[in-house]
Amino acid sequence: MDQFIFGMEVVMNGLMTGVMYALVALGFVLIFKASGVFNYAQGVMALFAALTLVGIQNGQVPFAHLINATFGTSLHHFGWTVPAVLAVALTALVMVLLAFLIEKLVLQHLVGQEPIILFMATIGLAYFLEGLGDVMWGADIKTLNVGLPQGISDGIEEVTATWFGYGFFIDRLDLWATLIAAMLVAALVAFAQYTKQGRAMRAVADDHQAAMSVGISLRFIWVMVWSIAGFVALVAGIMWGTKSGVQFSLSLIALKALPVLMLGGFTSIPGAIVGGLIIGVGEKLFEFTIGPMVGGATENWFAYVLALIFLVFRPQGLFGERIIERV
Amino acid sequence: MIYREAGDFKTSYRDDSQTFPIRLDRWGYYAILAVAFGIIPFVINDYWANAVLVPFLIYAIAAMGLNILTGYAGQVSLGTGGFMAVGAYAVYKLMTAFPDVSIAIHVLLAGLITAAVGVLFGLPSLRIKGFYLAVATLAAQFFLVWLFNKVPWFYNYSASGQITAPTRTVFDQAVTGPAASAPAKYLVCLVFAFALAWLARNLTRGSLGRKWMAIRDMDIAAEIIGVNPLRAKLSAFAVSSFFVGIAGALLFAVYLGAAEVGEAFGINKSFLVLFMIIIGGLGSIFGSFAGAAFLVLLPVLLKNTLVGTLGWPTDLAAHIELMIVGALIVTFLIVEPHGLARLWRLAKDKLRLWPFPH
Amino acid sequence: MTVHTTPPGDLQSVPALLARNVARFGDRPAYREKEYGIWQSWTWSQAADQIRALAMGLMAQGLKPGDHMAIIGRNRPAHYWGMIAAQMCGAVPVPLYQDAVAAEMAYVLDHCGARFVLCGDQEQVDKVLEVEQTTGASARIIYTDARGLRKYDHDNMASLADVQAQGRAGAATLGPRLDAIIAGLDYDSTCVMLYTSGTTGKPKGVVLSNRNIIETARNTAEFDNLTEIEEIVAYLPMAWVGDFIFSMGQAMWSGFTVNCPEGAHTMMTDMREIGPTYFFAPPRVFETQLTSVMIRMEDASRMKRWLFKRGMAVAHRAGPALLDGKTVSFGDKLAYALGKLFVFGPLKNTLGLSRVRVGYTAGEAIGPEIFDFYRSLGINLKQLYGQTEASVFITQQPDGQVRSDTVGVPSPGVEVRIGDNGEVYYRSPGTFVEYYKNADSTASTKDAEGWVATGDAGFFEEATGHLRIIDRAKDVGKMADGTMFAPKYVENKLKFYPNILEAVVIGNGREFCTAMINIDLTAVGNWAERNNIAYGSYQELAGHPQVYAQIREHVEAVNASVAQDPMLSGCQVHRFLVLHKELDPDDGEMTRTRKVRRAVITEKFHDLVTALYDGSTSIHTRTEVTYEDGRKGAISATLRIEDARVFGDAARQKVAAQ
Amino acid sequence: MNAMTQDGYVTADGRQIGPVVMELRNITLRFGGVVAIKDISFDIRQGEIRAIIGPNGAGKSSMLNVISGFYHPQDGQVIFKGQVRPAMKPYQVARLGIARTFQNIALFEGMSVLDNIMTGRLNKMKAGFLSQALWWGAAEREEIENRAAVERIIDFLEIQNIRKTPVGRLPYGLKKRVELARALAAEPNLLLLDEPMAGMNVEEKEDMSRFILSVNDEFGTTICLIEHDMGVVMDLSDRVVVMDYGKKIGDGTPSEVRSNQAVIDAYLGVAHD
Repeated sequence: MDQFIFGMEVVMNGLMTGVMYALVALGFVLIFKASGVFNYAQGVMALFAALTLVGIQNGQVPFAHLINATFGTSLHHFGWTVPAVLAVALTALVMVLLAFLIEKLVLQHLVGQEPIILFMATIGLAYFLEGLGDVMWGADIKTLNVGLPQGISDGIEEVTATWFGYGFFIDRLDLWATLIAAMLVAALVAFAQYTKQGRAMRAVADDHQAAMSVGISLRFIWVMVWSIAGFVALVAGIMWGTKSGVQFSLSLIALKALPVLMLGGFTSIPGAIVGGLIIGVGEKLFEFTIGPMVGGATENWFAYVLALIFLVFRPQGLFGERIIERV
Repeated sequence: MIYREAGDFKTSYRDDSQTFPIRLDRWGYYAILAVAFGIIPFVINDYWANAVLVPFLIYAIAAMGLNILTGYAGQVSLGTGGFMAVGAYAVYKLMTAFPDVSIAIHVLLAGLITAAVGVLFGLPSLRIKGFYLAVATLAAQFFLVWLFNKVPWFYNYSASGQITAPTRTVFDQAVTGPAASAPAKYLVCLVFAFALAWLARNLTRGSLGRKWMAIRDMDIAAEIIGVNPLRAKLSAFAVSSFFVGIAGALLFAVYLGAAEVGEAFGINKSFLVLFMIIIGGLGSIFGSFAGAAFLVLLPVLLKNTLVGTLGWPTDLAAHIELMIVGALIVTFLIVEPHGLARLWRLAKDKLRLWPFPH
Repeated sequence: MTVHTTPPGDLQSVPALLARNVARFGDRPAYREKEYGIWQSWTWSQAADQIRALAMGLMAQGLKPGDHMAIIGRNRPAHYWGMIAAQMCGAVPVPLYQDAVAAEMAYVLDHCGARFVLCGDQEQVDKVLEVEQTTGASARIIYTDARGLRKYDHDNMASLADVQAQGRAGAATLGPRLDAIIAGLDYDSTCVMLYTSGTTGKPKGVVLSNRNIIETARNTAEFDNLTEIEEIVAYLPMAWVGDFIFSMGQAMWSGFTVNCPEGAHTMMTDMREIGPTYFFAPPRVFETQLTSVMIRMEDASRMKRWLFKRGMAVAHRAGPALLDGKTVSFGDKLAYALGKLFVFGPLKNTLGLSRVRVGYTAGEAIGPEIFDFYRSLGINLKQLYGQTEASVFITQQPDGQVRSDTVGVPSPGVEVRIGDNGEVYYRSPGTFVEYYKNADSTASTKDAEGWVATGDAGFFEEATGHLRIIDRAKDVGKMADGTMFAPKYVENKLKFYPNILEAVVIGNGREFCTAMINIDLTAVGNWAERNNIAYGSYQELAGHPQVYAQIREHVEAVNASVAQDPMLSGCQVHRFLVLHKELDPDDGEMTRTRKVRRAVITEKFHDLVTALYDGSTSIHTRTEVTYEDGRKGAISATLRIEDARVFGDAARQKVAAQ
Repeated sequence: MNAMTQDGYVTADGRQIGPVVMELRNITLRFGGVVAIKDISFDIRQGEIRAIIGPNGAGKSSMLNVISGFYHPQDGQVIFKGQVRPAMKPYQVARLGIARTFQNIALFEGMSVLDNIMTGRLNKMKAGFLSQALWWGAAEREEIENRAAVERIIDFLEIQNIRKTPVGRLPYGLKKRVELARALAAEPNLLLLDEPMAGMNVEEKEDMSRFILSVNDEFGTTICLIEHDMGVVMDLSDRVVVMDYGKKIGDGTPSEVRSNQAVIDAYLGVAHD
């Protein structure tokens, strides 16, 4: 019985992590659909967003390190702090600007290259952003707090306690994160389905040439998509940042999104969501059940191996169409 | 401009299909070998060995390995780091288990063991193609790293969880462990690099190489003209992993001396080697060396300028370095996606036609 | 009577020389051929073996002493072997022009009564069969390339390989017979029979004895001290005496290597690969090559073009002098060395000329700047003067005495004298035996003392003792006012311009000279491209006003230079037109060696000629043309006729005339 | 056509055609619900040029893919050299000596012309791994032998001057020729040509026809080609199968087929596509 209850708890936690995965994965899917780019930098973008947010909030001087090193000054803070909402807004702006620059400086020049080349480019981009974030705001681990509620949710504990005779320990933050993520996901889907830009985006995804021929500006779409991805990254950054501090490991959640994508298929939005949940729950359960026997930390690889095994039997992923080979 | 090809003609297919058909190239090649084997060992010091030459040779081997898999057989892999780890831990176990057997043999065996592991993780490539496969190879990366981390047997239950290379000798010269001298380390790596490059050239010029390239360029057509995709792909994985395994073994035993799997063979290793072959040039042995040289030298140069010349704090320098490397890679992909090898070939064609433009 | 030198030892026949070479250079390469992507090679011993097998085979096939065997095909070792094999059988090899159309071939095959024909490929076989249907003759056909011939009726046909096999099989009996015949060959037995393309009338079969060939080969080989290490590229028509002397005579005498290109389209690359040390080419080849060099350099980067200009400037200044061993300032030496490193060293190399030790050009006058261009690159390019009847060599330029306007001093063993009419006569060991079945023309060409009229007008320079050729003797005529008319002289000057491919100057017995001009499609076409001048056809381009303007400039420049020479100043071109079609051997307007057939042209284009003289400014004409496949067609066009400025007293006369 | 007997017949131009090499018996091929080929039977004889023609979408390509073993029919048998050929992998079929070209060229763009053609002989190269790795003995020997063989084909198809050019740089017409060369290099018993003339100009078509004929003539190769350009096919082939909507509507010599009413109807209106 207890095992089962624990299991339940694990599953719920898994589900919540899953939503987060789905959120990051969505960033990938959007970009991949619209520009055929597999954006490895997605995770670093999250880190960068989080760093910027903290930096702005605490009124840090950007590039203080560099400036001090070159001019022998000793700048650190402007001495003011920025309210969370404003800071978030500013950061969002920065991410849009970033998206614009990426399109202008990188993507534009790589049109028509093989996917692997584009992929490599985004890895290069990831290196660059990681370096940039550190140079701008310093590499020390920072705590992020935008006023999201934290700590164990007493409400749930009581309720579950009365129901099951056992109180679930669930972090408020996770709840909020799940909520926000879920909302964001919903919003994105809605955006893609019902807005003009959304339709344009899907059109581009289906066929660049055709899209352009009906007067859709590829460049605009790309900037837009990357901005959205940037925004998603920001949200993800806030969640994970608040949860476990803003540090390099944050950029690794991107890697977690990869198996999610393999499960769901690189081009399917629902796939990303379902995939995210499966992985989230799967790895938590595995760690909970098998983990102890093999020394734990199985989250590191479980997702991949799962995806790998899954793919061997269904190469096109959960939602991809069947591949018919012709000559 | 420098080429003088008149009178340099071929009277047999053997001459025509030799590695350096043009006389001048042949001489250049011999010259380089002469310097590498005849001069450098006598002038090399620890700084040059540890900072530049040894890592260059080792990464060149790894790059050749990945190039065989990705550049020649068209199977993208992000698991290089993991496979290097296999090589490293294999050689460690062998060194400690059979101290009397020559280290050279151990390194080769490590390569073979890695090859076997490589084949295992290569199996999915029959069903999974292109991008999906690339991501799937991450499974190998993470699983292997985790494995060597969690199973104490691999690091002989050492408290630190690290593996440390004991001193081993070749011809009574210490090549591993603290006692190893710069020339010894260099020569060992050089010999392996040279032999493996020769091996790679042979494998890629013959029928096996053509099978790989056929699979790479158009797998369906390849199968219809009689290439068995299973054997072609797995052989590519095997050979590639063999190279990578040896590189890993040397990296640990000769270069690092001590390693912790997470940081020495993490995902970044995989990317580093991948960068090398992209920048160097896919499907080119020369490219593997060029790419390795580029990415080994770049940080050294940057460090020397930023910290040495500008006197910046090292952590800041490290971050700037990240930025520059990233930017460089992007620029490179934009300017010449086919890598240094292509640049080299273009330059060469120009020189051969000189003074004519075409 | 001809000078009889004593034969060197027993080397009195080509087969004898072959045996000598096997003994002396057995393992050195004798023949190479670019085939199947590499240079297939045969050492002298291997070649000898092949040849012997072939000879025995031919014998088995019924080739008898005195027979004629025609050889039709591109330059291939097998074909040279065929010729030697024929000699071994006591037969006479008769190489023919492979691009001759059936009609032309018919005459020759019939005239020499060839009992055997060695054909290169299906195309040649078809031609021969076609001929035989008309003539009713039936020669035995041996073919080298079996492609497409398997289905043919083989009663009277065999592949070279099979013939050789047959020969090897029957070696026991055939061998001795063969050796007997070979032993019987001497200096006076016929070595080869070559048909002169003949600028007029039917081709004549020039019979050349072993003496002619071997003596000439020996003398000239010594003249340029050719040895077994030379490499030559055999690419000129096998039917042309030059190729026979270089690739057979001298090759056999000196024992050097004959390299056969894969085909016409790969000539340049093959040439580059081999890098010959001894090279012959008619001016036309050097011309086209220079043109293509210039064109290719046009597209080069500014830096390269600058480098090229500077380099060539230095080369022009110092090159020839260095070549002739004259003293050169240290500065120039240095500059030349640099230029050689960066510009003409590589250039020469890409052209495949960097190893050339001795190079010859002949056949017609070569443009001074073309000549100088190659000389200044450091290529020892020289001129020689000769003809089939002389086994080529009459005069040639010794190293260090090379100029573009002379043809050098008499070759060793050759006597030369100038007739009172200015015609050049010679007498030499190379002097041909006779015209086959044509006693009259033999008599009319070669007198009792063995002096042969070249048919060219020329004179010796007192200072240097070098011979200068003005023109064909019979073409040298008189203008109405009695001044000298030497069309070729003017035409050559015109043709030295890359834009002008051919020119025909008319004016014999006329008041003034006029010219019909052929533009060079490559040069002019490329120029048009660079100035984005659109043109639909050769005709349209030829008629383009800007092209006309250019041509007029050239004509006037030539007039100016002709005016310098009082003897010839009457030959200035007053009016000219640009022809609407290229002069073409298939239309009989040129010989196969691409010499213009003056008579034919003036007759064929008589309407244009009249127009040139009746003062009209344009003329509509219709011309018959023959396509490659032999079909006939016609093209019609309206040509403009333009006046050109003339200089000196010619100008005064013109003014007076109006 | 002269009397067709068990072991062959003589063509109009007097070529002796041998016994049946491949027989297709009641072939039916479906993709899901769609029927691509419906109960088709015909045979291909030793040394003949056999054509399958039909309007676009008649199922020609599917038929060729069945013959080449790339598709496996739901019903019917493929009988090759007297034995029923079981469903096998494409590369196994290749080893039976069946080579093919593709409608939209399937060359290996990253390799030179020479290497592309060499791949055609992969099945003839048996050198072991070690021999290849050390480039010693068998590996080098067979490399040279096969190069020689390939050079004959290069010469035969007159592509000497592009020998070392990367295939990617070639114009369409030449690519088609190189592909033919690759197929020939395998010295196949049965050569399948998938629309060899597709997208060619008149000149190229003439060249290609010339080569197809001389291949059959020189090497006596049995050729089966599909083409929807009737004109070309009629001059080329000895016997023609006509397909329409997955059914066989005619089979015989060009002249017979030409006078076949069903064929005429099928081609009405589509004659010019």
